[in-house]
Amino acid sequence: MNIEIITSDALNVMTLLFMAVTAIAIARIRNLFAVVMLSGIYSLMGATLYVILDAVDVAFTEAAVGAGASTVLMIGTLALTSANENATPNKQTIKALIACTLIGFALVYASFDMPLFGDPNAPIHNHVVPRYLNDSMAEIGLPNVVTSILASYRGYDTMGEAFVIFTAAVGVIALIGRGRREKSANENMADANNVMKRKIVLRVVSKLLIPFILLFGLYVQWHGDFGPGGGFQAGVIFGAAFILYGIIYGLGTLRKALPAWLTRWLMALGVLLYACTGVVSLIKGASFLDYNVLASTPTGGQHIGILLVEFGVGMTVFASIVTIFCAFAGRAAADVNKVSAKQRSAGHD
Amino acid sequence: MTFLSLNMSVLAVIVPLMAAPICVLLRHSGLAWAWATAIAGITFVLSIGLLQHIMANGTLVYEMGGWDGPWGIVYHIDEVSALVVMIVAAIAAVVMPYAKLSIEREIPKERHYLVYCMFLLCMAGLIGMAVTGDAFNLFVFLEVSSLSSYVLISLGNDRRALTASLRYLIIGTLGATFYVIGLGMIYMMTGSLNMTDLATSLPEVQDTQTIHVAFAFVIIGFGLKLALFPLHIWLPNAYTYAPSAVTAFLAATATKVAVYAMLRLIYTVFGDVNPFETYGLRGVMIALALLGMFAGSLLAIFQTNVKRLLAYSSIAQVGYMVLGISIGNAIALEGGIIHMFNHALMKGGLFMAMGCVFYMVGSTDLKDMAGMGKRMPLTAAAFVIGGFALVGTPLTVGFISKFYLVQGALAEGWWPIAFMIMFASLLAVIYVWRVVEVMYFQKPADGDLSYNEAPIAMLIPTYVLIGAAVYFGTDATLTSEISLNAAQTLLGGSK
Amino acid sequence: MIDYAFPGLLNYWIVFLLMMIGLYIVIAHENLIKKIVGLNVFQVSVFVFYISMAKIKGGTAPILADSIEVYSNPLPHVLILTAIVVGVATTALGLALVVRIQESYDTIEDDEIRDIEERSD
Amino acid sequence: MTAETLVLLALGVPFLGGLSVLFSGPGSANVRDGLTVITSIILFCIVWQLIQIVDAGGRPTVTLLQMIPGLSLTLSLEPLGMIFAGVASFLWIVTSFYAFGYMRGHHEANQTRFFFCFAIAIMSALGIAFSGNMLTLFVFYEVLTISTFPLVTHSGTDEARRAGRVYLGILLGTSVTFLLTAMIWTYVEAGTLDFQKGGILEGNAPAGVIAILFGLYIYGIGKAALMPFHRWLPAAMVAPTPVSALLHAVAVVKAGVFSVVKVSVFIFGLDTLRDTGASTWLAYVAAITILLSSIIAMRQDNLKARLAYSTISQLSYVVLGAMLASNIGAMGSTMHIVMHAFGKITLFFCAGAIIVFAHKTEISDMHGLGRKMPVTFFCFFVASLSIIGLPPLGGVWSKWYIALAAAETDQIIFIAVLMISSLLNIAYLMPLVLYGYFGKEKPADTHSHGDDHSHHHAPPNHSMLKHLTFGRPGIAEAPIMCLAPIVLTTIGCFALFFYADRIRLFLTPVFGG
Repeated sequence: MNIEIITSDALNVMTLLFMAVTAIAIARIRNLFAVVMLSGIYSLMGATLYVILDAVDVAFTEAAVGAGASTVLMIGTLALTSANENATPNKQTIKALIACTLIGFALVYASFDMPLFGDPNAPIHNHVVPRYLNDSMAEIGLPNVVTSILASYRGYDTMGEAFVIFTAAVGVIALIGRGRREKSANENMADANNVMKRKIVLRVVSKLLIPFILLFGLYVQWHGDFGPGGGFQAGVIFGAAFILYGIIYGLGTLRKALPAWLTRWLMALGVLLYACTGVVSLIKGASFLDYNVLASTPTGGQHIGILLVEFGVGMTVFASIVTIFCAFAGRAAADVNKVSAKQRSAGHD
Repeated sequence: MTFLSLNMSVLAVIVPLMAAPICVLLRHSGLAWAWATAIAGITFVLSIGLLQHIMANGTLVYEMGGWDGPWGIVYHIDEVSALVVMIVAAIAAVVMPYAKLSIEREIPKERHYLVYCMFLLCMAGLIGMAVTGDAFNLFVFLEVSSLSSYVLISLGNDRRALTASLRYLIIGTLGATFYVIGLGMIYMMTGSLNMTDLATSLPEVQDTQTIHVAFAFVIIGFGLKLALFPLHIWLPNAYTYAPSAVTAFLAATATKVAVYAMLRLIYTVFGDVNPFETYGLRGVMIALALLGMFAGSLLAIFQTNVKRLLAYSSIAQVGYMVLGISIGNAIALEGGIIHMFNHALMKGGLFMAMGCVFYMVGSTDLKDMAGMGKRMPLTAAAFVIGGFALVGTPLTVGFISKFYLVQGALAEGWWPIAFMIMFASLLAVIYVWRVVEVMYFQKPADGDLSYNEAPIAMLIPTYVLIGAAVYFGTDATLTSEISLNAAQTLLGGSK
Repeated sequence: MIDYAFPGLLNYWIVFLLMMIGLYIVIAHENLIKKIVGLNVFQVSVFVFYISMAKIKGGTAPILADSIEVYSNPLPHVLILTAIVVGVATTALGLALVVRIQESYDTIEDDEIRDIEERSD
Repeated sequence: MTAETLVLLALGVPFLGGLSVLFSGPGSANVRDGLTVITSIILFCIVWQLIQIVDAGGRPTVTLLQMIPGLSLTLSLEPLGMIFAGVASFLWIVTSFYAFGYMRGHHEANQTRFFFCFAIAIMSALGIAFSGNMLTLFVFYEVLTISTFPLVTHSGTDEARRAGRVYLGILLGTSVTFLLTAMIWTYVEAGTLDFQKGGILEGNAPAGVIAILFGLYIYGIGKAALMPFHRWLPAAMVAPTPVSALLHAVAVVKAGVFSVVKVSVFIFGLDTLRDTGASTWLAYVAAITILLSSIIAMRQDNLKARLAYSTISQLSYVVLGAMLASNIGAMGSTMHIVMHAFGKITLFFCAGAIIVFAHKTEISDMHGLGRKMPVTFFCFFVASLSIIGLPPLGGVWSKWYIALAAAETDQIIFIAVLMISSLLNIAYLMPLVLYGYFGKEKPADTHSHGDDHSHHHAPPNHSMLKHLTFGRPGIAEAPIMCLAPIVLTTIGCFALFFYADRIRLFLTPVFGG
């Protein structure tokens, strides 16, 4: 028995229990701000758990997305809606409880034939995967197996994923972006600016921080082949830097640095870059996304291919995150404007 | 030429997929439309080529990135996949020309390019689902198509489109997550995600509790997606309040692809397990299918909005498809598969006819249909023909489907089921007739019977589908050959 | 030899509990934001399920190095990376819809919305 | 011109005629009516040619389209179908003339739609007559149902719409649930749907399945109006009288019973039916229908309703003949299709003339009317005799053959049914004639439905529509356009008495000597 293993197992179960407590709290609390924060914490605990379970890349992503981006979006939504939830009728609660209990029991029933946790003899460790672990160094030439699988063995899935986030961004534009383009949005952001202007510390610290965040993003982007990280995480981090900028200096300022047309182009070009890499393989007579033909040696080709597609993912994710944020923020600005206009007119009366 | 024939399968997915971001860059409404239409046309041609290729050469395996399965992602395309790809591409190619006017009327101009982008993504997602041979990749493309269809539905100009879309989003995501849970368990027990690989390794573990539950999760997941009764609650509102062109496209394709996915899971992934016998699935599925057929038709009878009426009818028609899948012999399966194609034609045509009405009248309420026989004779005639097809009148595609389904049921000696199929189509007579009666034998409230037909640019696509619904009903040699081949492939080459 | 009896199946059971809490929030609560949060909880739990099965006792993160012999399974990690992105995409879209619903109905409680819709029929 | 071309023409002519009526425009009533008459005459000439060909032993076959291998729309001529086709196409000419007089006299709206649907209905009747397999029969059967729906609901009133729903509900309902199932089932068992002499099911299906299938077929053919699916026929009487006359006394109902005979003979084969006994219980159902509907007919005061129930009863004669599962019985059935057609169309023509030109629909109002409309009432009398089955009128032969078949198959009870039914026929048909000639006019009715009133309705400058008075006071006979067809069909009833044997010879290839 290895003491490290025991600690990690104990930690693992503890974290899961904490998550359970958090989840119950989410279910019970009716203040939506608290719920959203708890949901962020829930994600963050998930990320911790992933680290314990050796999934560093996933942990990275979950932290950036679940705890970061999702929470920001939810708070943005709360700002536009209401902060409290109505009580739920009892009848429905009972029905839901019964349904969930039944499904839960089905799952527990299913678990009795599952391989035990951590068992190296489980089928998933012995079929398919050994090749990745044993041959990916020779076939792809990267130490991070997750990146190898993500970008090459299952690169097609990742392309699909990039298109999913692209779809979401375009969808958000269609739903709440420039629905009503008011010039006053900028002017209103200036109002928000004023609020923030007073918080000098925030402004200074963020100005100092943002370059480092960007740098870190770049590092994650280019280092993803060797350590944890890659296009997706880099995109989110890069996006986070700009979102921070936007929060503190106002949407207008952010849009000056990153105009809407630019994010739109980046978003589209990112996925196109990904797909075009595949098309180049096609033209060179290989299968779609077969990077071997991109350079004189297969591993060289893989390297170029992975760099290109990771860059494409990064671009799309970054631009999509910023686009989505701006859509929500723009809506909020318009909303605040409407309310203040109402108040103004009420005051005049 | 070899380039094309080698890569037709992947091109059918990435052409519309790559066209979508370009569509966003175009921004101009007319340009985006022209672009999307051209792409839909190209994809349609590709899909025809693909279908011919598969019919001539049998199942096609395409290795993504040059990695062979089960390590990489592969396409696994047999006759059913190729047929479904063709359905999606064909419907898209017909709906696109139609969409221009319809969308101009229903959606603000600055959003048009986004709509076409979403159309392309949805189409690519659906085709991607149909060609893939990887169970997880299926989920990814399912999400591409789902997310884009949520957006498309939400763009309807009634505010209820928003709630319909959100409810669909929640249920759709639950369905997809159920699928992922089930797939996780399957993966856990076999270590593979490749469908053909799973087919060989699943029989070893078929009797474990894990696989039992996994199978249930997977089926429920897609049951939600294909609106299998009683998991259909999202569908009526989504179809009713979505923009007309969107409804026509989704009603004709989305549920079909979900049915296809279920078919693939049951017959390919679990093919050697034979879940119908092993898990006693047949009884459950047949019961649900019949319930869906009757409940859908009965509910359709009481609707006052024709789009919603057609939506409920879709639930019933999905019941027919599921019935064909679950009876389990080659003829019934052939009936189920051919009905996927046939129903796409007729439901697409019917919803397009309703789109024409909406374009001219601004409503699809039954009461606003009065006098349509005189005011919009061509549109009304299209609806009548489509309605006949829905009922299953001979010389329309509906008859061919029912012919095979009933034959399949009788071949098993299940004549009560054969009767129920007929009774259900009798219910279809009632709900179709309600509309026909109002259109032809009722005078509108304002008494206005002046000729006020929809624009020709919308009528032609409508009639292309309606015409196809008649053509393939009078000469079903081709479609029945394809679906018979498909059924035999799915059943493992034997009858 | 390493002992697999702990956590054994316990890990999965807690994960299932998490899933069901998420599902419960989605079904039982009328508030649309709460529903989306529930969806998130549900999905994150599923992610944990996948990552749990990838773990090998005594293994390390699947970044190849000479000194290490046992790696945890990288494939579920890849799948979940994709799933996380899908999750956030769905969340973003759902929230955008919630914003629009608030604007058109002036509420985000599903039961109230249903009432409004029934009244307008 | 080859026989195959003629077959196609026989379907094409009414279709094109219908289309030309549709596009001739609403303004030119004379052109429209002219087109209808010309179409009907051309059609009859074609059918007559085809009858000659078939009589000479020709069996022209045309495949219209092939849906899937083994499933096609095929026309294939044989004597049984030609009898039906001949009757339908001949009576169409007569009815066309009658319809002008009636429709104009009645100021009906939407006459263009009326004549178009009429033409399509005739086309589908011919399609049924010519059908070479069950699918073709089914298709034309449904077209007939749907094309007659606008005729039934012609007046557009709520009553008409309700009747239309009953009509469509029963006819479509039975055909979709029973007939279609039976058809597909047959396909599963026999692997084909082609009509063949001696049937296609023999040896292909167990006796139990044959019995169920046969029941499905007979009840699936709702147009045969076998109880309890007979209600559509009285409901359809809201239609204008020419529709009732041609369609609901001839084309539609005869299509039904013709299909029954055709299915019995060519799908099952009379021998198979006899051996399995699948048809016996249906013979009893037919017998009950004969008696019950006759009794109901006696209780109807509305003339058209009474005739409708009479039709139901007479249709069951045809069904009964087929259910006896002998060649003579089936021969009698086929002959009854002809005999009843001439008799009943005459009765309906008379009823229409009374409705339009004397404004009377209830029998109790018709006292003394025979003195005013002597020709009409005389024709009514003769046609009634034919229906009752008295010599020297055609109706006697068919009943004779059916009775013979009952005797041959040792089912004497059906002879009794036939005799009782003849008595009932007398009881419900003769009173009208008696009241008409000998009854006293009710004064109140004369006042409200007097001559002035009807003159007021008749367009003054249509000499065709003027009452015929024969130069004698007190007579206000229907105009020549209506009266001529009535007289013609009455003569037909006579003539058929003498030509029955010719029909028997014509049918010999199907039923043997």
